[in-house]
Amino acid sequence: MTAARTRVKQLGFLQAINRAQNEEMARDERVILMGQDLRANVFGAAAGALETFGPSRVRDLPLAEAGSIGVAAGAAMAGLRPIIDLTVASFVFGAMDQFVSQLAKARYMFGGQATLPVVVRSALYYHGGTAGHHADRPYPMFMNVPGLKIILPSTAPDLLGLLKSAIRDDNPVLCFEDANLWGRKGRGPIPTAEDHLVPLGRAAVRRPGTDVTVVGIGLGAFLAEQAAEELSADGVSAEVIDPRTLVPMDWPTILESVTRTGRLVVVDPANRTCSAASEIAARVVEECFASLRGPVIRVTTDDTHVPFSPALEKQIYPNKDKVIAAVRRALAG
Amino acid sequence: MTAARTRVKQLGFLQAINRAQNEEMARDERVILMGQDLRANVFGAAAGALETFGPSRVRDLPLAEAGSIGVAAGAAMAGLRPIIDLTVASFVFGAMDQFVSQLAKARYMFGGQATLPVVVRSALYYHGGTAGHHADRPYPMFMNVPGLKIILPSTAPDLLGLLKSAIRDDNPVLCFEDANLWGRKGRGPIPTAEDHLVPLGRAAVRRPGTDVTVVGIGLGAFLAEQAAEELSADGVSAEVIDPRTLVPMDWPTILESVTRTGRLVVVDPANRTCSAASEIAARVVEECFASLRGPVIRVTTDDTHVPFSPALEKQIYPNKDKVIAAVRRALAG
Amino acid sequence: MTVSADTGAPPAEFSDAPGRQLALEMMRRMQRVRLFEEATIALFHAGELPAMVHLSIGQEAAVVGACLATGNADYMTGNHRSHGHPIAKGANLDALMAELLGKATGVCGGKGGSMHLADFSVGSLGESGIVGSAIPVATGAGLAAQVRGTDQVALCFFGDGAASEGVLHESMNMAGIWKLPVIYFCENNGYAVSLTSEESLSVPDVATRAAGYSMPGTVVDGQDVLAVYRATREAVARARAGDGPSLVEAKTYRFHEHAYGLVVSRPYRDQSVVDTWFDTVDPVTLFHDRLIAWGVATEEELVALHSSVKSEVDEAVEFARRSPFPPPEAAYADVYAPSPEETR
Amino acid sequence: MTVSADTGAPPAEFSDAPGRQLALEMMRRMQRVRLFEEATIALFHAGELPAMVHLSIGQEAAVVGACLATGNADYMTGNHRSHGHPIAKGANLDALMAELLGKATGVCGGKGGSMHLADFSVGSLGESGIVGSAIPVATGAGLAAQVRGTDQVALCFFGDGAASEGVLHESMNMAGIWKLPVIYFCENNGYAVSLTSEESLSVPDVATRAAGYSMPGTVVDGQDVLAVYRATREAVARARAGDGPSLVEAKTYRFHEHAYGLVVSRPYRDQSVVDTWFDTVDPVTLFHDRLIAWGVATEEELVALHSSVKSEVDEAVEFARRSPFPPPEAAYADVYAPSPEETR
Ligand SMILES: Cc1ncc(C[n+]2csc(CCOP(=O)(O)OP(=O)(O)O)c2C)c(N)n1
Ligand SMILES: Cc1ncc(C[n+]2csc(CCOP(=O)(O)OP(=O)(O)O)c2C)c(N)n1
Ligand SMILES: [Mg+2]
Ligand SMILES: [Mg+2]
Repeated sequence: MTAARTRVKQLGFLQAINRAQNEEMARDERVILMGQDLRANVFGAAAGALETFGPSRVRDLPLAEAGSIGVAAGAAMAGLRPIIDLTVASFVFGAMDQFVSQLAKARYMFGGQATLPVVVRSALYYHGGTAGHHADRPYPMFMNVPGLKIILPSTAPDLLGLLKSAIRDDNPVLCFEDANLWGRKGRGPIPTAEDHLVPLGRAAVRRPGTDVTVVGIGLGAFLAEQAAEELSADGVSAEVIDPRTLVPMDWPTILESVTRTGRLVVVDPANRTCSAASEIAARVVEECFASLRGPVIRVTTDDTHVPFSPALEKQIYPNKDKVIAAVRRALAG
Repeated sequence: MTAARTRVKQLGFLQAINRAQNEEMARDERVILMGQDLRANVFGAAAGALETFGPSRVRDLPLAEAGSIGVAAGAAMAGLRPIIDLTVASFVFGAMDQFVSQLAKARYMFGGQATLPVVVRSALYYHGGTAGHHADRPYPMFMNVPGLKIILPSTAPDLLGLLKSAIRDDNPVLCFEDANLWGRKGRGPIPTAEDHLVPLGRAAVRRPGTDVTVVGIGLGAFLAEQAAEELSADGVSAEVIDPRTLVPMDWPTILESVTRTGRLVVVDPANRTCSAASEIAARVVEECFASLRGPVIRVTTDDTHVPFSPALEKQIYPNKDKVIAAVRRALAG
Repeated sequence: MTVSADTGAPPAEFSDAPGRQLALEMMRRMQRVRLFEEATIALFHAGELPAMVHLSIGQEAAVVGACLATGNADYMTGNHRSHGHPIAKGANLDALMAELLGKATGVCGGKGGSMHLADFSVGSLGESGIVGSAIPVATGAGLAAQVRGTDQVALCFFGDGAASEGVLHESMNMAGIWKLPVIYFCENNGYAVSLTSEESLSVPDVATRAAGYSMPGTVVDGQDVLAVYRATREAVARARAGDGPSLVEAKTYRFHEHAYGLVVSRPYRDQSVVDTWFDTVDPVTLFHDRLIAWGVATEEELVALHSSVKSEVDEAVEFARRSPFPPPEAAYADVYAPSPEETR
Repeated sequence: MTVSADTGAPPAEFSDAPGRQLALEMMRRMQRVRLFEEATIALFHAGELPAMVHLSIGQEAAVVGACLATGNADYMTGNHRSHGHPIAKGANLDALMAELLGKATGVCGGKGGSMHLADFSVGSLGESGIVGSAIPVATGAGLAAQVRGTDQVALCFFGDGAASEGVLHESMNMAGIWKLPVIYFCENNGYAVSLTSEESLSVPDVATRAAGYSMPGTVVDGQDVLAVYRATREAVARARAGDGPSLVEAKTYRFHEHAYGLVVSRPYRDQSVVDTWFDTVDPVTLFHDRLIAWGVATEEELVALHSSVKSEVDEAVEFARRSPFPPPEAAYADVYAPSPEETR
């Protein structure tokens, strides 16, 4: 892996987004892109969009989160396929009613008349001194809402492929991008396929193993790989699974793995209580109890808000050592 | 129980709310009450408030959920203790940013300078043909947000006592009221104590048992009791626990029980994925694995929206038979 | 606000044959709303309604005047007081009535119910039980029309209570900056449940707020179907011309309780005044009298129209009654649209 | 909008001894904002700032004029561009600077940081990194003053970008119906990051929207501290008299990039014009020149004032630097307030 990195040209996260958006906008004129500061490309993922697709299909949004998501829902119901760039995931809360009452429910409540192909992108912007108002990881809230799909890729090629699939999907899809992967961590070789698609709902087995299953979400997938590497030196064989899509979750892959290994650790950057990790743990104990040979351990962010001070922040998140400790507890239990 | 009901005068749910609010407003002039249609007392829990405490402390809110919660946060930071009656829990979504960014975070982010004694009441209005826009049970979303306390009483005396404690608590407390208990189900003898207080964070063991622990939330607590009654005829001894407070959860009581029984079923009216039931299952398998003798089974509402048709609605919720089936699965596993 | 019946020559709109047709269509749609809702009252008393209904009786001129100023290809969203909107937009009554009874043949397959009607075939993109929540949805439909370059408009119904919701502001601002073809149509019936509009609105007329978004705001007599039609048609013309959104506020009355059958123990409006409304400000009677005074229709024609609508409604009730309930598995359908990337 | 320095007699506000004090206090607070932020720029370049900062440089007259029109007992909330607000409200610089460095002695114990300053001791109830989100909070503080029957007011800072958020509408409506003592103060600096206010606002002046809530709306030259002070004082007087809320819009400039150090590849404003601002519309220089022209202060006095503020800021930087970081367990404190009903 490390050796390969120096040889193969790598895809950046922002490039992945940019390529997915531009390819799909070129492919389907119903796709439009709206977000803050797109024309000035402040976040870096909108390069070329305005020039190529024009001001009707590429719009800068005023600050109005609820209105923006509702407008996307209405535009979708009237035939467009909007991509909304909400920039930071902490800004989703202002739009929650529109997510729940309109985007998620309209199709069902209207008996299938409505189709809502909307993609909403936002970055998980934790770990970087942005403090409590910019560092949320709110995807578990949305997992509690039927009708929404959720992707959370951990590599740039997956982001490219999943985002393209999301834009083609006829359902509302929330795309959460872990900003900690924007740098070196999340890169991978640039897909050569013209149409690099990763289907929604399929996990990736990042590393096969036999002693314990480690499911890692977002940055958690990388921490799981790092931990697995280190554990292998001690003779522990960890299987690392990156779900990539949280709704629909790839239960068959996860359950099959735990049935084999009998042990499970889940690494999830969300707040602990009612996290994605909680759901995975609950489902596994419900369905694989007979195979379980140790406790299911969650490695999550502690249930606190994100403190500003660099002296305080990092400790609250999952890290490699916490994952290793969790694996040892799972093996001991 | 059934016999007692005919003898002892019972407390209604709306009376419990009314009494809690009026007693606490009389006790502390900083307590104010704001909500929709309070003066006309459309929902029935505001009787006498306007007459007793006057229009400055009892206000009808315009339709503005975000503004209402934010106003409550600001009023609290400036010394009042607001109670906000949001009426139906499906209306919380419009205020989500204010719940998360202001109510839940302000104290922490300002280093303890702010105190936010706000109570927000809303009814879980499912099971009654109100369809998708009025039947949400969104408390698991809020469990994912540190800084909020959450109560969900299942009897009228508990509602009285918990709501009074909530009003006296210096933290934001969300009070969810299961509307299915407004009728006969949730009654209990009228507390005679002048100051009937139930502390936050203490579960109630509704029925002791030895074979399986059944944790039931809201209406789920009643279903658990009914199921336990029926199971006892078959010689199954089920311990029924009603957490009453979801944050902070009374983990010691739950974990101690499961350690004894080795089996757990959780009955939760929320949508299944990332439900309170998921959290309880995850925590138990993490901490009591060695004692567990069967799978932890969740009995929740299915992951769908609430359909309007009476032909469709009831099947999606937990019911007594589903609880009994779950207990049998837990015992068999 | 009582309007005395005009006499003499009919207004320009109704003076030729197509105009006469238009006038009769206005009456027909108002009667459809009125009689449909009277039928739901009967169903309520017969214990056949699975849930409460919010009636538009008294507000027919507002909804019909607004909807008839748009075409079938135009979009519309509304709120919990939802029957009038799709009916005025031209929806089939059978499927609406079946929806109210939760039947499989309902316009939403029985899954929406009274507060959440939608009939995409006539541009009705759905009503919202969450007050105010569909306002940006209509705005987005307007955006779609603009991006696709059609001349469609979106009509957005909301109440005086909903006017306090933040999404109205966000939506009107977006429509303003992008000059979207949206008509924000406020049915100001004076109340949000028990709260008077004077108490919930910090300004006498919602229409005043239009100036804050550089759009025209008009107050119109909501009991006068022609006045509403004219004001809305002007807004529609403006929208189709690419000149952007408008706000039309119809001052109207809700003749029944907030939801039919709801009992509010403490009175919040003067019942003796309410009781006069059917005689003084009933939009159906007012229009009936004018049509005759103008010579646009005869009493006989109007009686015939009434009874033809009556049978249509009766048939809708029968259709709804004899329709089957949806099968249990329908509760789990349409949570998601099918897609190539379905999970295994 | 360049304002030439007046000459001749000083304005009434500054003509007596207390007035002179007021004038100097205005200058002192503007300098405190300016020099505090220049210090943060230096810290940024020295790599000592843990995160980006949003500077109020160019907007000092707006924030100081507004804050000085209120008293210490009055409430205030603000936004991400947060340093100027508490400084202008009179907060201690040491604790603010320590907060920016994430130190235990910071005004929020190092847990808020640059975007989330709060100093309850001077009525600063906190800034919000979520744009617009603190607007109802200020409104609620106004409600508390009204319920408690004090004569306090709440000053609510927000930007031209935030003016598109729905909570502004909801808040202004509530303040309007209840006549709350709130001053909605818009710092219109022309941009929300890269979006111009012309593009994000459907109306030229945010102040126009005040009419939609029956409150006065005033546009004021935000580079003129006295003009801002006057407009705000009028709004404050109105609020204290029980006459309700006002909206004051100060047209101002953000001299630096949205966040200091942020690089926006595609230019959205004309840098050659931006470069002239320090010479043409710098509120500190403008006020400096006027004070001298009016004879309210001498050059020497102003130089002395500047250097006294400079040392205060230097000391704040030193204080912040030598302060300890909070202990790790502080990350888990103050999630909840202590209460008798704590869990076991
Ligand atoms: C967000 C939200 N808050 C509260 C309610 C409860 N509610 C239903 S209708 C209504 C009044 C709405 O008033 P208005 O908008 O004037 O419509 P009207 O009922 O008068 O037609 C209220 C408060 C709701 N459905 N949604
Ligand atoms: C709800 C929300 N959306 C988006 C952002 C990102 N953001 C931060 S500041 C800003 C611009 C705000 O503009 P304005 O209100 O005019 O304040 P200014 O920065 O000009 O002082 C944006 C979009 C945010 N912090 N919060
Ligand atoms: Mg109304
Ligand atoms: Mg700005």
